[in-house]
Order: sequence, then C-alpha cells, then structure tokens
Amino acid sequence: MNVQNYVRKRFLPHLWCPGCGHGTVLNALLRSVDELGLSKEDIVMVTGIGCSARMAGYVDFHTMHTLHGRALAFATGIKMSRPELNLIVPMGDGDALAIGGNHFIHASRRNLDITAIIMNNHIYGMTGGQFSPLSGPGTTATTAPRGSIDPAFDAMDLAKAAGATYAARTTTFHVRELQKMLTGAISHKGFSVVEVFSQCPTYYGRKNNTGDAPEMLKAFRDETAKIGSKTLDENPELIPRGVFVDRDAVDYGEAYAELCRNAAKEAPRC
Amino acid sequence: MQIIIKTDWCKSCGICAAFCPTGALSVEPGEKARATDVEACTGCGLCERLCPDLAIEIIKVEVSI
Amino acid sequence: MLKLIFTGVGGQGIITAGIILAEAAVLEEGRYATQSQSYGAEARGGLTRTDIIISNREVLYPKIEQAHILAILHQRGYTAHTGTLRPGGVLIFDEEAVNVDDKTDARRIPMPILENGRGANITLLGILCALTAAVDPEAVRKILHRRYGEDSANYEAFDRGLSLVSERGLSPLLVGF
Amino acid sequence: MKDIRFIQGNEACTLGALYAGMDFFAGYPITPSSEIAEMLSGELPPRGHTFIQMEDEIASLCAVIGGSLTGRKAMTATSGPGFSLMQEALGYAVMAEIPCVIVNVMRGGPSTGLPTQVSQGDVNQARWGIHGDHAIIALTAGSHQALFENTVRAFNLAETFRTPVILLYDELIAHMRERLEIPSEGEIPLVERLMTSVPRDVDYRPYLAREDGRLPMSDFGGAHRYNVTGLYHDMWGFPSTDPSVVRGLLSHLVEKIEGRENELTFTREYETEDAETLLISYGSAARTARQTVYEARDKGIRMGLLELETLWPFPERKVRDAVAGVNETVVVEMNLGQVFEQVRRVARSPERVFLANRIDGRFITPPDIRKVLRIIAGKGVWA
Repeated sequence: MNVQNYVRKRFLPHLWCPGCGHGTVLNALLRSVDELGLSKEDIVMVTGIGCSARMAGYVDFHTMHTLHGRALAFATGIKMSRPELNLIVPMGDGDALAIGGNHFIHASRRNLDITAIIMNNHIYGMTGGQFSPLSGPGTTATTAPRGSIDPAFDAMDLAKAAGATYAARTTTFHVRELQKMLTGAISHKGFSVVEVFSQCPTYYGRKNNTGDAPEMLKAFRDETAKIGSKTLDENPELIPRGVFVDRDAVDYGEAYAELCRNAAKEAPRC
Repeated sequence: MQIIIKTDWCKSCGICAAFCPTGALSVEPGEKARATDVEACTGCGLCERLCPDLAIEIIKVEVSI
Repeated sequence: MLKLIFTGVGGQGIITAGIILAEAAVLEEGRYATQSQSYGAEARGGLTRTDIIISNREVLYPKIEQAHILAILHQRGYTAHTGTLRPGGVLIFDEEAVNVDDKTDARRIPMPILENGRGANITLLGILCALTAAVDPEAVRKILHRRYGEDSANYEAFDRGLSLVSERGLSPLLVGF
Repeated sequence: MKDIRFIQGNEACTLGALYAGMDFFAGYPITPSSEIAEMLSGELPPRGHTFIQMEDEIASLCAVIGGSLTGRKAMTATSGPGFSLMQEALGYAVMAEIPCVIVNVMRGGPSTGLPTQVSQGDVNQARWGIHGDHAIIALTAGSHQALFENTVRAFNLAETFRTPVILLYDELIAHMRERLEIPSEGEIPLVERLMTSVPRDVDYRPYLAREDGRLPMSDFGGAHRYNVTGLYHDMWGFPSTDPSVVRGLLSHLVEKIEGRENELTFTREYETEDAETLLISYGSAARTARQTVYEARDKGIRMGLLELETLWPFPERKVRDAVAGVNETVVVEMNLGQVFEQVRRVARSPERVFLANRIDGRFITPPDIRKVLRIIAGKGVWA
C-alpha cells in the first residue's frame, strides 16, 4: 500500500524533526486504516496541542485541531452526535495525561467508542523539552536540569483502572505490532487506548544522552519485552509491551441509544 | 524489487539504513536516503514502516527472465 | 396586590404550598404572581421561606419587605421573619408549635395546622382561602387535581383548612388589593 | 388554547431552548443553573437528542462545540466559576466560528462567591473573559417571557452569525417562578443553519465568508473533509501566519458582530417619551427600575426606563440617543458599575450619568434607586 494516498500532500514534508517517532505512528496508523478498509470520510481525527497535534493537519480525514488536553472532550461531542463516525484522537503524553488527565480518565470510564493514541515521547517537545507526567524520576529536562523527581504515571495502569476496555502499549521500533494494536483499537467497540513510546531525538535524546533516533529505537527494542514472554519473566525491570486490556463492556453510545429508545415510550413531559 | 524514495520528504534521520536487515539502504550524513544495493532488498517492508517521513515505498516487481 | 410569606422548616411543604397558591392565581384565575424562596444551608430540616405576590397586573418587584400575611409553622421562622409582617398584618401560625409574644403587632390567627401531618401545608392553603380573597378555593382544588390527581388526602386537608376558619368563628378579612 | 406555565426562569430558558430546536446539551451541574441540566436530562432522550453530563465545564463546552460542528443546535449552561472554566473553549468557538449557546446564570463572585444569591457581576467577563481581540454577543432578560424569547433569539443569532452567543441572567430570574405564555409553534421564527451548496468532491471553503458576513456550513464528518482549528487559519481552515490572513480573519470576526449593531441590539423602553430622568437597567434589576418608574409617574415625576436585552455588542447608538434627551441618567445594576462605565463611555455628558447599585448579594430595591435620585437632586438622604 502507499500511505501517501491518505495524506494531504501539500502539507508534506511534515514539520516534525528528523527522526521524530510521531511520523512512524502516523505511518502505522495509515496502514491500519487501509487494512481496515475505512474510507477517508468515515474517520474524524481530533487532536489537542503539541507536536502530536500536528497530525490532524496531515491526514486527509475530517480533522479538528483543538485545545491542549481537550481533544477527547471535543471527540466525545462529535461521537455522541454522529455515532457512525470513527473517532481517532492522537495525543502527546502531556496532552493526554497532564492537562488532559481528567478528560482521559472520564473518557475511559464512560467507554464511548473512541480510539485514543498516546504518543509518549516522555517530554514536552513543542514547548522546548520540559518534563511530562510520563517522564519519570531522573529524566533531565529544561525544567528539571538536575533530573526530575516527579514519579511517572503508568498509562496502562491508569487506563485499566479508569475503565478503558482496550489498552495496549508498544513502541515505534515495533512497527508491525504497532499497526496490529491500532487495528485492534479502532475495531474495538468502546474506549481504546494505544500508548506508543515515540522517540524525541531533539529534546529528550539530547538532554538525556540517548544518541540519535536509531539509537533511541534500539533502546526501545532492548528495554521492552512482550507481556508473557520469557524475556520479561527473566528481566522484570524491562517495560512490558502488549495488550493489557481487551474486554467487552457496554459502549456508552449504545447505552445512550437504549436510554433514548426506552424514554421514547414514556408520555411526553413538557 | 523497486525502492522508491521520496527525497523531498526524507529528513535523513538514518532509521531506514540502521535497521535494514540486508543493508540495501544507506544514509550518508547530511544526505537523503538512497537505495545503494537494490539487489539485496528482500521486500520485507521494514524501512517503509519505520520511516517517520512516509518517504519510502517498496514495490515488488515480478521480473521475468 | 397581596403579599404573603410562608415560613417553616424543610419537609413541612411550605414552598410547595406557596407554588400551589400562586399557580392557582396564574393558571386558573388568569392573574399574575411571583413565587420565590430561600433555603437554609441544610438541605433538610433547615429554615425555609417562600414569598408569594399575587396581583391583577404584572408583578415587577418580587421581593417582600412587608407582607400582608405571614404564615409560620415553626418557632425558628417566627424568630427570623416576624419583622417582615407589615404592622397590623395577619399572622397565621400553628398554635402548638409557635409562641407569639405579646409585643407582636399583628392580627393573630392561631390554628391547629400541624396536626394535619403531611397535609399541613395544604390545610394552610384552605385556611388562607377561607380567610382572605387570595384565590378562589375552586382554583386551588383544580391545581391539587393537576398535581395529585384523585389523591383524596390532599382534598381532605384542604377542606379541613376551610372548615377550621368557620369552626373558629372567623369571618373573611379584607387584606391586600 | 394558550399554553401558560408558572415556572422558574431556568425552566423558561430550557423551554425556550427546546422551542429553538436545541438538540444537543453537554453540561456540568452548578448552582444556580443546575435545573436546566436536570430538566434536559429528562427531556432530550425521549426526543432521541443528546444529553451528556461531562466531567467538568471545560469538557462541557468542548463537547458542545463538537456537537454543533456535526450539525446540532448545541448548548451548555453554567454559572460564574464554571463560566470561568469555559473561557478557553469559548475562545475556540469564536475563532473556529462554531454556533452555540452558553447560558451563564450569574451568582455573586469572584471565585465561589455567593452561590445562591443575586449578582450581575459577569457582564465584563462575558465580553472580555477570553484572551485576544474579539467580538461577542451576549443577551440578557428580566422576565420569564423575555428569557424564553431571548433564548430562542440566542440560537437564532448563533446560527446566523456562526458564533457562540452568551445568555446572561441572574439568580433571581433563575429561581423565581412566574407566568410564562409559551408562544405557539412558528410564532417566533427560527433561524436554521445556512448550509453550503457546494457539492461533494468540489472544493468547499468552510471559512470563506459571503459578502454579508455569513459562512455556509457543511456538517463536520459529512460530505466535505476540512480542517477546524483554533489557530489563525485560511479559508480552508488550515493554520496560517500570513499577515493578510491573520488581519483578514480577525477583522472578519470582529466586524461580523460589531458592525451589526442594528441587527443585534435589543432594548425595551418604558415611559421614555417625555422622561427627564432616565433609568438604564437590565436583567432582574430592570424589574426594580421599572417599578420605580411607575411609582415615580404616580407622583407626576417624568421618569423612564431603557431596558437593555443585548449587553454585547453594547447598544451604543440607542443608549447615546436615549441619554441625550434627559437631564440625568441612572444606571441600575447589581455590580460595581460594569454597564455604568459603558453608558458613561458613550454619553455626550458623562458627568450626568450616575450609578444606583447593590453589591451585597441582595436584590436591589426601589429605595436604593430613590436614594441616588435624591442625592443627584441635592436633597440628601434620610438614612
């Protein structure tokens, strides 16, 4: 397939830095859309603010570029109004879990059929390399010159506890796995989350001496392991990848439709 | 195999060359990615999936001898 | 124009009584009315008050500085709101629950209101209808029917209020308008 | 037969919204506006329309924008602290030109202030709560009948000008019960969204305004794929920092509202014809003002009232003309003089404009106004 069929070519090359993992996520997402046979008209992409949010400009879907952290709230309004559309909401780590943390946990709880993608580069890229709630202790950042003391969220634990019915994590090194998870998330009925470790060579990489983009990808390869794998069992310090949650539960949109059907049988009130 | 590289999209990050299992691609510092050994390409597609710039397309060409 | 204030504590239904009275004037008699209310900080059991103004013209200023009629179902309401009754106004109160001191300048109407239990607020409306020209009893009955259907307890409570006035030998008063 | 109700202002607003065809509500409960959400949670589902209680006010207005963009008549309702939280999304709705109605039932502020008491302190917040230059429409009402009508009007203006419209009223109107006669169907004309005639697969430019300032819409998610953003954007909705695009968009956003005073400003006049003293008021305070006018007329005093129903854009011309013909003007409001400052700004003799206000959470009374009038007349006050 040619991923270029799904992009607004006049806006490319994109503005992401050389080696930025966000482009790889976009690449996998377009392959997933193609694999699912979705039409460009069936997809609404809503983004917030940050490097991640640029994605809305590049894809040839219905696109909305909104406010920092609020993309899921806008998407909720769209999905409640037009349940037949596929809502895809790519977010950065700060976008999703700092300023947007409340919207994220409530979207998870409600289980409205939306796909959230957390492109986790462990840093605020657009504003110049400040730490995020996913950076973790020891990360060097422009607002943590001596290393961050802030504990990090585990996005998978959070999504699971808040009620998301599909939650998976992978990295931009594991591109086939990434496409599979995105396909799983989009076809899942209910709120789905895919967390993708995405390299930021410009800020995270330079501040933390990780080397260039290929070196960062190697780290993703070497520092993660599949859930249930022998490697993970033997090396519990590795970061687990895989599908953490995949369960059936009543989707909010369907629950609301049923509420409406039952209410319509009552006598009118006013 | 045919390796199409959209050089005006490529940002020379080097990821394709670093992970190509057969060394079919190379990226010199400051240069765009190039298919330096097309014969070696097995069409695995890893480079086109890894490319953050959507700049690579692999086309499998049936070659009749 | 007739200005009434009902006061009591949460759960006695005085706000509902105020709404019913005003609804009777507006919906059944084609007149104008406003009803407003204030609550104490507590959700239940706190002091409550409702102000009702009934008029033949549009009511603009909806607050009551001096009421023609003040109805009190709890001593706390007496302490807090006696000052809102105009000098010589009509003070209707539960004869068991409320102690009215001698200095209060009002025409006092002690009544056994609360002995009607859950219908006490509706009994109060019966008393008001029989005692004043606030609204026609039939108009109130129609509102009771809209709200409660055939629930006879409310009609009984209302009739009890009407008959209390004659039992006590009281005749209708000219207040307001 | 006439449909007459005896209801609270919040119910009148809700019924007005339903009359206007509102079919999407997202909100978060807050006193003194919660009755609106409560009522709509019962009314919208049987109609197959959307009611959703969001996690906060921020999310509420964001969801409303999403609902509106996809073709719904959408609304949220809140009060002071919630309205503060909505400013970010309100700015987005202004910038992205999303029609929607935001009801703000004012209570005493700042901060959590006085949750269940009356105030009119959010007039300037409605105008300037969001950052950056912009224009905004804000309506208000002083009776349930006017509130119903202005709720319908708010939707009509939102749809006409592709803009958020703020409906400001106060706690007294919200909770007081009075008579409302529901207009029959069609009695108040409804404005439906202007839809594009551009066919599918033909270049649709969502942000290309017509000469009359209106922008034909295409339901997001429908026949045309386009981009919506809070950044300065070109006619296709894509971000731009081109100076001519930036200047053009900002002047369009301001001009489509500020340039339409005649279409957007609504006022009512009472006894103004031969008035020597003019009261200017709005919302519930206008009830006290009107009462004061009638009491003055009974004593032969030539007093009149100009009641404002549009607060923004400020009815400059109407106020300037009304003030020009009287000896003195008294602005009656429950804040430190937010409309008073506007009246002074437009009056040719600002020294003849005075303020009768109340800032203690209590409803303003006729004596509060009369006291100011006595001071103006140099007669002093008794107390």
